[in-house]
Amino acid sequence: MPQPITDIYLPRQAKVEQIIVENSQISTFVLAFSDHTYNNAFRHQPGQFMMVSMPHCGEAPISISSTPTRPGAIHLSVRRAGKLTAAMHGLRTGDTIGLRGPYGRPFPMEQLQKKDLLFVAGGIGLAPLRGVINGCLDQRDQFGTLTVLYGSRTPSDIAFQSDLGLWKKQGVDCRLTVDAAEPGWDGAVGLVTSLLDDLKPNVNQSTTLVCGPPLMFRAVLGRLASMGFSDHQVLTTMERHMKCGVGICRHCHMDGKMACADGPVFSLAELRQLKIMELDG
Amino acid sequence: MPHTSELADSHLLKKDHLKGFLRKLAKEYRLVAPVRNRHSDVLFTVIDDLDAAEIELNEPPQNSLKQFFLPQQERLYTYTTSPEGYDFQPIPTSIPPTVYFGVHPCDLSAVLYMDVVFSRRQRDPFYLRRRQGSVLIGINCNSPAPKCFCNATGSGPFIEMGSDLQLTDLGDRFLVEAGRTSGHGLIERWQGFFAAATDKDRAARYQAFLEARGRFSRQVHVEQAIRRLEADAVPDEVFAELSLRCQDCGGCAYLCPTCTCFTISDQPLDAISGQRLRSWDACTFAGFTAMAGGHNPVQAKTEAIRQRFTHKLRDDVRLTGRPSCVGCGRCVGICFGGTDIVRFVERACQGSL
Amino acid sequence: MQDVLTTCVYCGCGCGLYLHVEDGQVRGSQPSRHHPVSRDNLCVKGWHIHESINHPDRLTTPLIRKNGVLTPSPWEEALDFTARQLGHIRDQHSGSAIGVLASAKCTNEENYLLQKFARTALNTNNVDHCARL
Amino acid sequence: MTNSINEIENAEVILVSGSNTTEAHPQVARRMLDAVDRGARLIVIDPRRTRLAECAHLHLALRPGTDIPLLNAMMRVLLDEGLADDLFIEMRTENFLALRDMLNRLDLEATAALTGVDLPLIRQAAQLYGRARKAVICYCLGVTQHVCGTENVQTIANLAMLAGHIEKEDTGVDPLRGQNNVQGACDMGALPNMLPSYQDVANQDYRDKFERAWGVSLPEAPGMTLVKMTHGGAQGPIRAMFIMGENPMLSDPTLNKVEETLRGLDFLVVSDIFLTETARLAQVVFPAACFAEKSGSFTNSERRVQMVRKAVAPPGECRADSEIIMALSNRLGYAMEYDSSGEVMEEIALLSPIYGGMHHDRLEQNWGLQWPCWDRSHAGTPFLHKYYFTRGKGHFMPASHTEPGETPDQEYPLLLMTGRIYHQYHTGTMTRKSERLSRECDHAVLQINPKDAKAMGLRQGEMVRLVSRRGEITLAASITDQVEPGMVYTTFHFAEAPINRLTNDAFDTGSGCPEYKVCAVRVEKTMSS
Repeated sequence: MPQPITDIYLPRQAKVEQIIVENSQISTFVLAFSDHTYNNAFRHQPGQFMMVSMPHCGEAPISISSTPTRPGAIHLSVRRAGKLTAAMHGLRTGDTIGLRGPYGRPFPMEQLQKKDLLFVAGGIGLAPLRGVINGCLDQRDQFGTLTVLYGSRTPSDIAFQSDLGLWKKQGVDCRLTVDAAEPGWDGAVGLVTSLLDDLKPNVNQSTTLVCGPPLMFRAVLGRLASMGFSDHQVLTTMERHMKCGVGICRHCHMDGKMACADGPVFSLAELRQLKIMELDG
Repeated sequence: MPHTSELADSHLLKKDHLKGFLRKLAKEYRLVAPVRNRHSDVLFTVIDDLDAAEIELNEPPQNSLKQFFLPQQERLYTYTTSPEGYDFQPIPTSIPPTVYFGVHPCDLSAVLYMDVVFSRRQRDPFYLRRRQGSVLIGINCNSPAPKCFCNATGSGPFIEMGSDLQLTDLGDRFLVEAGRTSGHGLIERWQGFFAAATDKDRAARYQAFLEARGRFSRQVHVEQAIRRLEADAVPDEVFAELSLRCQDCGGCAYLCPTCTCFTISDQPLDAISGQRLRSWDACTFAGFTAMAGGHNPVQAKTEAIRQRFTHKLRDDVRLTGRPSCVGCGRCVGICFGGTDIVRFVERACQGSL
Repeated sequence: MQDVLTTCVYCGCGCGLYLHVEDGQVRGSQPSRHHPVSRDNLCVKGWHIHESINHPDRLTTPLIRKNGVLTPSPWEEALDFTARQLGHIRDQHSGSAIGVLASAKCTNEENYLLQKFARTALNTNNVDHCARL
Repeated sequence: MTNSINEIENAEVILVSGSNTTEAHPQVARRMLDAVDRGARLIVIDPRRTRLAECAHLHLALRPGTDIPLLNAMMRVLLDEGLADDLFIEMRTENFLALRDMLNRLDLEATAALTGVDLPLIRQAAQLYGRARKAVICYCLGVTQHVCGTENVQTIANLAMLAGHIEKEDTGVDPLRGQNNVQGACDMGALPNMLPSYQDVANQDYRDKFERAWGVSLPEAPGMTLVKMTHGGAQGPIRAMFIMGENPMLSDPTLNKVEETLRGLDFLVVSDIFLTETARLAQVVFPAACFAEKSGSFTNSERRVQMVRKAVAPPGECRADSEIIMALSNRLGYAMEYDSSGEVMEEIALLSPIYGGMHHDRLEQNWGLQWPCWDRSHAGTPFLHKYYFTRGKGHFMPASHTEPGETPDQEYPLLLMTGRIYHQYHTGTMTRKSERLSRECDHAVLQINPKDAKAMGLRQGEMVRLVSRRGEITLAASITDQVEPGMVYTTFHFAEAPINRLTNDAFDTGSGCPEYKVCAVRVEKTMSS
C-alpha cells in the first residue's frame, strides 16, 4: 500500500511580527508561523536556512539569523538582491509569507564548546553568524572568548547596530571597519583583514567562523593561515542558488556536494577538497 | 553478469499471446509502451487502443520514462493572497496504476537511479505519487542500437534487477522472469498465459545475451573516464574545448533518462493568485546557478560542462557505486555542437590506456 | 496524455516537434527523432515552446476600445464594428487607404486567406508582412 | 535556400556571410559544425566575432557595409588564379564579360583596405572556396539589411556562379529565412506586388486567372510595402490597418514614426495571441488561437511545406485567424466559406504552380514536401536550379561599393548593428513569456569593445544611453571584444530597450528591406552611474 508522503515542498504561512531596519539594504524580519502549535514546536540550529515564498516570486533560501535558544520567533535578515528579496522589503508588520524548513547542516555547536570564537563577517554575512553569537551569549559559560570583526562599505552601511551594541555590553570584543569613511567616523578604515592584524588570539584554543563576499573570504583565509589557523579551525557557510532546499534539484551544486544538504556550513578543510570559485577565484 | 538469472522463477510466454496478456493488463492498469506512430517515431505512449498501437520493442524509444515520473512541467500548488494571508493549495493528481511495458535495461536502470535521487535524502512527494503503483515490464536488448553503449555503463544489454517482469526475446516466445513479488503476482494472476521454462530456455537466454554483447558497434571507455575524473587527470582543455561547442540547448539533459535537475517557479494567474510549477532544468544553462543580484558561482561555461560530466561519471559513482549515465545513447549525435558524453569520454581518455 | 507532432514556430529551420498534452494543456515539447530537420533535438526555444502556449497572459476575449480603454466585448460586436469601420474607409476613401499586415508567424492558409481578403473584400494590394526583418 | 538543410553537412567548404547562425538558425549551425567535424572548412564573414566565427577556420571581420568589395576581391582572386569554372560560365550563365571587366579594373589592395580585411586572408578564403568540389554559401539578414542589400545578394550569386558552385547537391547559395513562416507568407502572396506563387500583380494574365477563380476584379497597381504603410505619418495615405500576428511597434525601423502613423489611423485592428505593443494602440483586438490550437502548414527555410497540427483547444474565446478573416470578409460582402485549412490548401494548389501538388493528405505523409511541387505525382524539390536556373541562364550582375545610408561622424561616432539573440525570438511576444528563456536572457545589452568602453570609463553592466538622430534608449553595456572598436551591437527583442527607435529608415530600394545593420550612434553615460 502506498504510504502517505509528507509534502516537503508545501510552504507554511508565517506572519511578520516585527521588521528591524538594519540599513538601507538590509532588514531583519521577525516571523512566527500562523499555526501556533507548529510555531511553538518549531526548532532550528544555527547556520540552517529557510525556504521563503513570496507571492509571484517563487522561493529563495534565507539563512536564519536568530538563535534556537530564543524560540518562538524566526529571524530572517535579508539584503535586497533580487525580485523576491525586493518584495520582502515591501512587507509590513502583519503581512504573511510562506516558509518551509529548517534545512541544511548547522554549525557544529558542540565542537565549538570551550573554544575561543572569532567571528569575521562582511555586510549581510553577519546574518548567519548572529544566531551563533546570540546562542553563545545565552549559554555564556560553555564558550571561551567571543570576538566579532565586521566590515561594511561605509559607516551608514553598518548593519545589526543594536546587536553590536548589546554584544559589546555583554563583553564581546566587537571591532568594526569600513571600506570608505564618512564625516564623523573615527573607527578603522580598510579591509576586515586589517582588523585581524591587531588580534593576538590563542590559536590552538580558537575556531574562526567566516562569512562574507568571495573577495573578502579569500583575503581572510590567507590572513588566518598566516596566523596559524588550520583549515579545520575555519568554518563558513556557503551561498548558492537553491530551488528545493533538500538536496534534490542540484542548483546549489559544489563539485559534487550540495550546499543545501551537505552544507551550507562547511569547514575550510572540507571546502579544500572541492573545486569551487570561492577558493579558485 | 551471472549467466542465468539469480531468480530462477522463469516462465515462457508465446509471442502469439502477448497481445492477449497486455489486454488483460490493460483492464486493470493504464498501459504505457513504446509505440511507433504514423510519423515513424517511437515514443513511450499511453495506449488507449491496443489493436491500433504498433508496439516497437527493438528501436529504443526516443523518450524515456522520466517524463512520466518527473514531467517536463508539473503544477504543484495554486496559491492565493488575500487579507487572510498567503495560502498554498496542493493540486491533486490521480495517477492510475500503470504498467510500463517494453522498458529497455538502460531505462530500467534510470528508474532505479531516479528512485534513489527522489528518496535518498528526502522523499519527494510529487515523484513518488507518480512512481508508486507502477509496474515495470522490461525487455532485454538482443540487438543494441548503433548509438548504445550500456555495456560500458553496466546497465545492459541484459539486466537482472529493476523490473517486475523481465522479458527476453527467444524468437517465437519470451522468457519471462519475475523479479519481484508484484511480478510473481502478475504471473500467478494470469497463469494461463505462461508455461514453465526449461533449462533449455534458460540456455537460449544466455546465448541471446552472449550474442547481444557482441553486437555493440562502439567501445566507449566509461570506466577509464571515471578513473581519470577521480584522479583529477582530465585536462582543463578538454572541458574548454567541449564548452566552446555547447550551444546551450539543454537537449542532452532533457533527453537524458537520469538527468533529474529541476526548477521550481511561480506563474501568476492574476494579481492575487498563481500556480507553482516544477519543470526540467539543465545544469549547462548559465541561469541554473545564477543567484539573485547576478552573482554566479559557476563563472564559465567550462565549469558547467565540467559539472555535467563529473556529476554523472564521478559523483554518482561515489554515491551509488555506478555512473548515472546508463549508456542509452540518446544524447549521442543530437548535440548541436557535438558535446556529448561519448565525445567527452573519448577526449578524457586521450593519451592514456 | 498525448504527443502531437507539429512544426516549431521559433525560426525558419522548421523543426518537427511533439507537443505533450496532459489534461487539455500543453505541458512539454520534444523533438521528433526521424524528422529531417530536428533529428532528435531542439534548440532551447523549441524545448520551452509550451511555456508560451499555456501562459496566463494569453488574450482570451475580443477587446474594443471604449472610452479610451480596451474593454472585453462579445465576438459579434467586435466583428460587426470592425467590418463597419473597414467598410466605411474602403467605401469613403478606397481600398488603397487600408493597409493589411500578414504574418510570418501564421500559417500558409491564413496568409493566403488574408491576402485574398485584402485583394477581394478590401480591394487593395496594400498587403505585406515583415519578410525583411 | 536552394539546398536542403541536411545538404550543408556534406559540403567541403561552407562560406557563411552575415548570419549569426548558432543563435538564429541553430539547426543549420548544427550541420555546419558537423561538417567541420568531418573535415569541412568553415569561412565566416561577419563584422563581429560570433560564436560561429570562433569555430571557423577563417574569419573575415569586414567593416559593416563592405560586403560587395569583399566578394569582388574574392572573385578577382578566383580569376587571377584560374579558379573560375569556365565550363559552367560558358554553359549556364550570361553577361560574364561585364563582370570580368569590372573585376579586372579592380585595385585589389585598395579594395581590401576598404573592407578592413587583410588581403592574404581574402586570398585564402577565395582559394578555399574556389578549390572546393562542393561548397555552399549561407547568408542571412547581415547581407540583406543594407541599402545595397539587393546588390549584396547579386554579388553572392556572382561569386557562386563564377566558381560554378550552384546547381548541384550539397552545393549552392542558401539564404536563411529568419521567421518560421516568412517563406510561406511570401509564397502565399502576402506581398504588395505579388499574387501567390510570385505571380506579378501587375501582369494581366495572372490577374485574369485569379479574377476568374475569385470572382472579383482585382486592383492592378502594386500596393505599399510594410515600411511605407507604417511610416506614412499621422496624416498618411493609409487610414486603417488590419494587423495579423505582427508587432511593428517593436520590429520596424524608426519606431517614433511607426507610433505616430499607427496613432494617427482612423482605425486599427490587431489580431494576436498576447497584448503586444502594437495591439495596445488598436481600437479592436481579436484574441487569436496560437499554432498549437489550429491546423495548417508552415514553409521552412528549405522550402519544406509541413503540417501544423492542433494539439489543444484555444483558451477562452480565442479563434483561429482564418475564422476571423472569413467572418470579416463575409460581413464586408465577399463570401468566404472554407470548412478546413485543407480546403484552403486545395485552392492554393489550384492557383499557385509551385504548390500545385501540395494537398494536406500528402503533407501528412513523410515530412511534408519541398516546393516547387508541380502536381500530385511530383515528389518535391530538395535542391533548386538543377539543369537550369528559374529564369534560364544565370545572369552576372556586377556591383560596386555603396556607402550605407548613414555613417558615423563626429556627433555620432559609433556604428550600430542590430540582430537577434539565441534565447529570444523576434519581438519576444512569445519567448519572453517563458520563465526559462527569460531567466537565461531577459534584457538587452549593448556590446561594446573594451577600447571604446575604457575611453568612456564604462564598467561592465553599467547602464548607458544610446542615442541616434532619431531617438534614444537606455540599456546595459556588455564589454566584449566580439565587436571591433568603433562598433556597437544590440538586439531588437526587448520593449524596454526598443532599438528600432534609433535605427535608420533608409532601405534597399530593390527589396524594401530596412538598413538595420548600419546606423550612426553615440553612447552616453547615464546620470545614475
